[in-house]
Amino acid sequence: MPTTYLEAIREGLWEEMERDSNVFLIGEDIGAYGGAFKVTAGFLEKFGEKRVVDTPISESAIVGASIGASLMGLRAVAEMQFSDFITCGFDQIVNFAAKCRYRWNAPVPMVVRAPSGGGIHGGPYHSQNPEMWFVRTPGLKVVAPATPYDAKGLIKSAIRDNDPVLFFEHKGLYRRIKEELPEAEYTVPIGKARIAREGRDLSIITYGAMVWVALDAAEKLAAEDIEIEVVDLRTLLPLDRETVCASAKKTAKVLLLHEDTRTGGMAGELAATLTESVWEYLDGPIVRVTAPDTPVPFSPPLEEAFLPNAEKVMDKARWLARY
Amino acid sequence: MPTTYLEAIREGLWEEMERDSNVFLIGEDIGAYGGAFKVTAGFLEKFGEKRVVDTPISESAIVGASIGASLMGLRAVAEMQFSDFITCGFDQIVNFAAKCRYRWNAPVPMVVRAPSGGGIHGGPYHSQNPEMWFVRTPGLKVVAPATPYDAKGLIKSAIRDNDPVLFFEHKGLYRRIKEELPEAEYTVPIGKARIAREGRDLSIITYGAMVWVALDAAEKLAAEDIEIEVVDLRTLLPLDRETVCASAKKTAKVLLLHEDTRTGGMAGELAATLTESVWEYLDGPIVRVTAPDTPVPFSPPLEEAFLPNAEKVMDKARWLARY
Amino acid sequence: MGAAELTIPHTALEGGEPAQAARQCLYYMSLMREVEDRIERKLYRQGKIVGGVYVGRGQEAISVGTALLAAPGDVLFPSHRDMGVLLIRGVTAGQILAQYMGRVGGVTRGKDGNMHMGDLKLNVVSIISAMAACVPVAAGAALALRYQGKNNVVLCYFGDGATSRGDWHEGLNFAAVQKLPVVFICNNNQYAYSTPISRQMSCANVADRGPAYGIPAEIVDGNDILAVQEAGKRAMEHARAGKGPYLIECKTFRMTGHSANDAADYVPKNLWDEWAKLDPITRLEVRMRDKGWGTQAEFDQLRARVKAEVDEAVAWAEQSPYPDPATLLDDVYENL
Amino acid sequence: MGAAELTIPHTALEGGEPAQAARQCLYYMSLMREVEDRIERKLYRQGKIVGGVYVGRGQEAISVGTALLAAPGDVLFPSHRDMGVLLIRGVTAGQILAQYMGRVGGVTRGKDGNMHMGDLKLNVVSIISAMAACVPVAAGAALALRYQGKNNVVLCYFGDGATSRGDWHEGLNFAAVQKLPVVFICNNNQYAYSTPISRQMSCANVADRGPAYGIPAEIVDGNDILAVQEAGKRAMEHARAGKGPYLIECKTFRMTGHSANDAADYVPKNLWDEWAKLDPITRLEVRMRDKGWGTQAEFDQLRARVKAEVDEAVAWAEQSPYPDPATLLDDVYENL
Ligand SMILES: Cc1ncc(C[n+]2csc(CCOP(=O)(O)OP(=O)(O)O)c2C)c(N)n1
Ligand SMILES: Cc1ncc(C[n+]2csc(CCOP(=O)(O)OP(=O)(O)O)c2C)c(N)n1
Ligand SMILES: [Mg+2]
Ligand SMILES: [Mg+2]
Repeated sequence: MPTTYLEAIREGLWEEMERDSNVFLIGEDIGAYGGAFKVTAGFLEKFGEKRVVDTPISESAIVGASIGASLMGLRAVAEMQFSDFITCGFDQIVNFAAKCRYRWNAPVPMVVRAPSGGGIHGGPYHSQNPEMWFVRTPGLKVVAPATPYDAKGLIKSAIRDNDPVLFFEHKGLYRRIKEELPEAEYTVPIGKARIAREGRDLSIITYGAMVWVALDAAEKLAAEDIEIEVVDLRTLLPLDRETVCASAKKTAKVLLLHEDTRTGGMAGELAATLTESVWEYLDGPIVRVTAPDTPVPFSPPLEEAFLPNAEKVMDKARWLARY
Repeated sequence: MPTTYLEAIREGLWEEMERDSNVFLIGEDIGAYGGAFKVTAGFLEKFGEKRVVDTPISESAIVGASIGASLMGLRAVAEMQFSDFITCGFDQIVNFAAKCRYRWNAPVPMVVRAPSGGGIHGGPYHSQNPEMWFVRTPGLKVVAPATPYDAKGLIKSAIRDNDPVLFFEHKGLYRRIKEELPEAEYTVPIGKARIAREGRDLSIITYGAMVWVALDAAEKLAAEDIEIEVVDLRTLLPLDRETVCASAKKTAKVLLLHEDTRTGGMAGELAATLTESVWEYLDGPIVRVTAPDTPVPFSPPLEEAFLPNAEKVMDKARWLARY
Repeated sequence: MGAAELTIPHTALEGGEPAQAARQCLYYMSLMREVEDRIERKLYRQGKIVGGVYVGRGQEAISVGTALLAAPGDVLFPSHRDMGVLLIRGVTAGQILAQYMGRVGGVTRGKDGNMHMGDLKLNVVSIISAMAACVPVAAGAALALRYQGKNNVVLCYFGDGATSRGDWHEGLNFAAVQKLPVVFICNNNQYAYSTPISRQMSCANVADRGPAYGIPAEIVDGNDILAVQEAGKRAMEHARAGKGPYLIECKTFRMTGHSANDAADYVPKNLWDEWAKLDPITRLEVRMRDKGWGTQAEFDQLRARVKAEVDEAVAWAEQSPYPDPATLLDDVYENL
Repeated sequence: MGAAELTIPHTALEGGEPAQAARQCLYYMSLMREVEDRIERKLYRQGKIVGGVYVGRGQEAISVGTALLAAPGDVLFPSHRDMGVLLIRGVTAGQILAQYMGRVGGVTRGKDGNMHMGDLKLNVVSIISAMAACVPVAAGAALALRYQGKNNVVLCYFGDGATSRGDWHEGLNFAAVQKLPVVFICNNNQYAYSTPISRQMSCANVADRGPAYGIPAEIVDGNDILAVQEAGKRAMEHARAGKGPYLIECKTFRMTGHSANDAADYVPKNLWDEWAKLDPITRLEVRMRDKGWGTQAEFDQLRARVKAEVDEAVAWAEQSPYPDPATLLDDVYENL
């Protein structure tokens, strides 16, 4: 039976909880209620209150307590109810967790799970893509899976990682994307991108929900004889510059795509990486398709205009392919 | 008599307080003590407790109260004692202040002053450059002056601006940089970069304290017949893409320089802007000189190795000029 | 008839006859109930509502009772179960419904999430989702009122769960140190989402936190609108007199799931029945009958009138267009 | 003699003779005083210290009195005026001085700011600069101790000013709800930087905030180390018994500016004199003399010994090299 993206995360969490008694969950309404999105439904019954810690509405305490417990040898997996509230625990993440190892050699093996992304008419506070607040913070790892396979494999790796990992799960994918997962246990390494589709004419480099938009656009453009390669970053920090550059070298044209807003987005880091590393191989400008620089609007026609989609990608891709 | 960078900010604040009775200051130890860096020394005596509000250690309340007061028609100028603590008021800035106008047409004309930057052996928590947490947040303006002239002119513009402005003042420049300022009143517009030095061979695009590093490197390279143009961004958001692109078109080679760490830094946004806008005019890869991806270390030899300097810039600039 | 005419203009309670005041309370509580019922039980199920739905069923006495006491220059910070505040300040039912349907006729022109509504002209500030973020902002608004020499106060609303947040602490502390004119109004409905109060705090009452800020705090029956108003008057007098902030804890119960798609199985069954008996609207009607301030026939009439108003408001909202996608980029900044 | 031998190994107070315990208190308070004096008044002025200098002069009884009560498995979170904690846990004066000089022999190999020191092997967690950020982290450490079935407690230190921060509130609340074994130890030295307590909070005591979390809170004379220890024992017993957190407010005074370059003109002159009379070291000596636990000659001898130890520690620190710039990129991640 195919497994949803949400179910995949759930399975990954479950397996790691079974495997390692130091792993515990902490967050708001994650126990009896099973979490706002029901990712942890059934965990309290199985693992008990000791390992499934319901908290008051206190994102800073959730992250802070995760740090403290992880310093002492546990592995905390904290849930932000929506990634939009991660800003309430921001100092703990970027100043405490991110810097402990560098400052005094103290590992903080914790994970912050944060349901993010738009397309669900959540408005400005239930739709954000906060990854860039963290990609610019050395000491953190940032993961953003696009598929159930990766979601499961990466949450498992994140839990086993000895550094703090931010795990952005896209709400829009939770129940929309399904696939058959291997029976046998597996993990997906943090820091390795994946070629989601091979192509020769142009590379789209993207991550998260936009991988599906890219694949959709690629499919449609194949009919126009434009063969697009889609690189799914999977991990944003540390960035797999090798795979990104290899794809750019191969196709010589790059379109950067993200759901996050434009200025200061991931596309910038990718553009800088490409121009400093594979400049000589490029046959056209690096272009971006992103959300515009606004908060995420609420009303469906506005949000639709806000989000990148296959049409917007195809327009830019056609232009670039012809360049 | 030449005016220091710090004194210039002070003068700007003072003039705006005199000009507009809606302007008030709020922050920790800014009253009787005059602020950790003495920027507001004498303000309490002149303007009284009503307009110089000392607070408890509560960055979130400082920003939040500034928002509330500014919604009601005042113009709050909040001081973070060190920009490193801005993370404690993060949600208020990026979610409340930044989005009010877009969401419900409510202007938040406030300024957050934040002494930032390294080179003073402050260690990981008194040396950070937090600008990129904000440059990626639509609705905010981000200013980072390099000279006393700009510091004064921009703080005045920031106070008059009807949107929330983050004003990053570089601690390392406070008492190090002096210049004669005009007698007459002036402002410097937000959103306009400045050519700090004209050149034909290569553009260095930078801001803040690194402007001085760039100028130093340019001076030295002039002796080697490499004529460098230095663009001082002054405002990071909204970015003056026009001036940046014009300089790149003119010199055809670009070196991006910032004191902030590399990944996810301002150089990324600039690289993306340049490749998508002036690709056809570039005669070489866009290169970056930045701090490496670590927290800011404390001990002098480590911090020295961490910070960009003229030598590092000259190495890269020579290479690029010859490319 | 346009939506703007659908609601009674705001009249200060002070000075009015008690009967008249009670009728006003009943009207606004009934209107809030009817609008929210329509949203949660009809329009949401019909797929006409955009986004999640959070209502204040059973808690109407709190926002209605206190907001009716406010002067036009007082500044109100409603939270997500305080629709009464909006109605009383003059936001129409039609505008609210349009907001919930993502239409341009909504208070925020389709930009902001459905229960996020504010209008500076009405002195109502829109919340952000982060619980308690409005608390320091409310303190700042109060600072401005005093700065401007106005004799006005701020009413800041939040739930029990919000009191766990750092912003709540920083905001109350700052307001207390500065002796700002803010009345903090907590609806303690015993739950934050699925989390019962015992897992949110280990003091018995939110009011027990008042002494931590050296401010007066009182507990009131949040389902008794007249009691809420008595407390509200004391609090607002205190604040208006320059004596600093005041905390009112209104004990109540959320007669619904956290949101429209929460069955709230975690709530012990008996609580629903117990609290149903304490419904603030029914209780006010009983009281009014007892005091001779109204008859059942009048109440029925009011209900019918409210229903008709909301019917019209729904129709108005439904004819309001969706926002033009061309407005997507507007209003990020003043001039850009 | 290596720096590691410079300090007495930690002996639990419990079970020791009171005289012996008092001598231990005196030793560590004197050592802390001497190291900090040397830093602030000599090395800083000689330009040998890197960064700003914040000392705990006059407050030594708090960190020393409580840390001496801790078992090796207890986890300590010192703040920026709690050097006694580090010394007692076995960080040497030499390491501390090397840290302040930015040398590789410092606890953090030159990476972290001078008073930021932690060592997981010693169960001491390094603070970050943001006041009170350690409070929820301490709660998390206590959660882990209970999770692991250890009968240990956490001691979490902070100043009066830190209690204004949101993190303080969230951390105490979470610890209280979870009934975690944390002892919260506040040094109320009446000032946060230049800000007097009256501008930080409008309750009279930090301890008045205990009831907001339903936890016991007591006020103690923070300049009387024996009183601090009595309170500390009560608190740690409470926490160790699984009864949840406990808050101790130690009233004291910062006998120095906020930092070495703060003349502290904002402090009323009379306070210096008043509090000088309450110096915790002198008071302990008087008490010891009264009880026959020590003589002036012994105290003089101790002082000389401490001075010699610190002389040696300074020498050790000064010969420690600066870190190799090649280590700049190390330890951002485990394997990168
Ligand atoms: C900072 C933050 N964290 C999490 C949430 C998600 N959330 C929305 S409402 C809610 C419960 C609020 O409880 P309470 O304050 O008691 O208000 P009530 O809904 O009971 O009126 C939660 C957890 C949020 N809005 N803000
Ligand atoms: C969040 C935050 N804001 C500001 C500062 C700057 N700062 C350093 S120490 C201090 C005063 C601390 O006062 P208190 O907690 O009473 O400790 P004390 O120094 O008196 O021991 C301030 C404001 C900080 N470290 N952290
Ligand atoms: Mg509640
Ligand atoms: Mg203090």
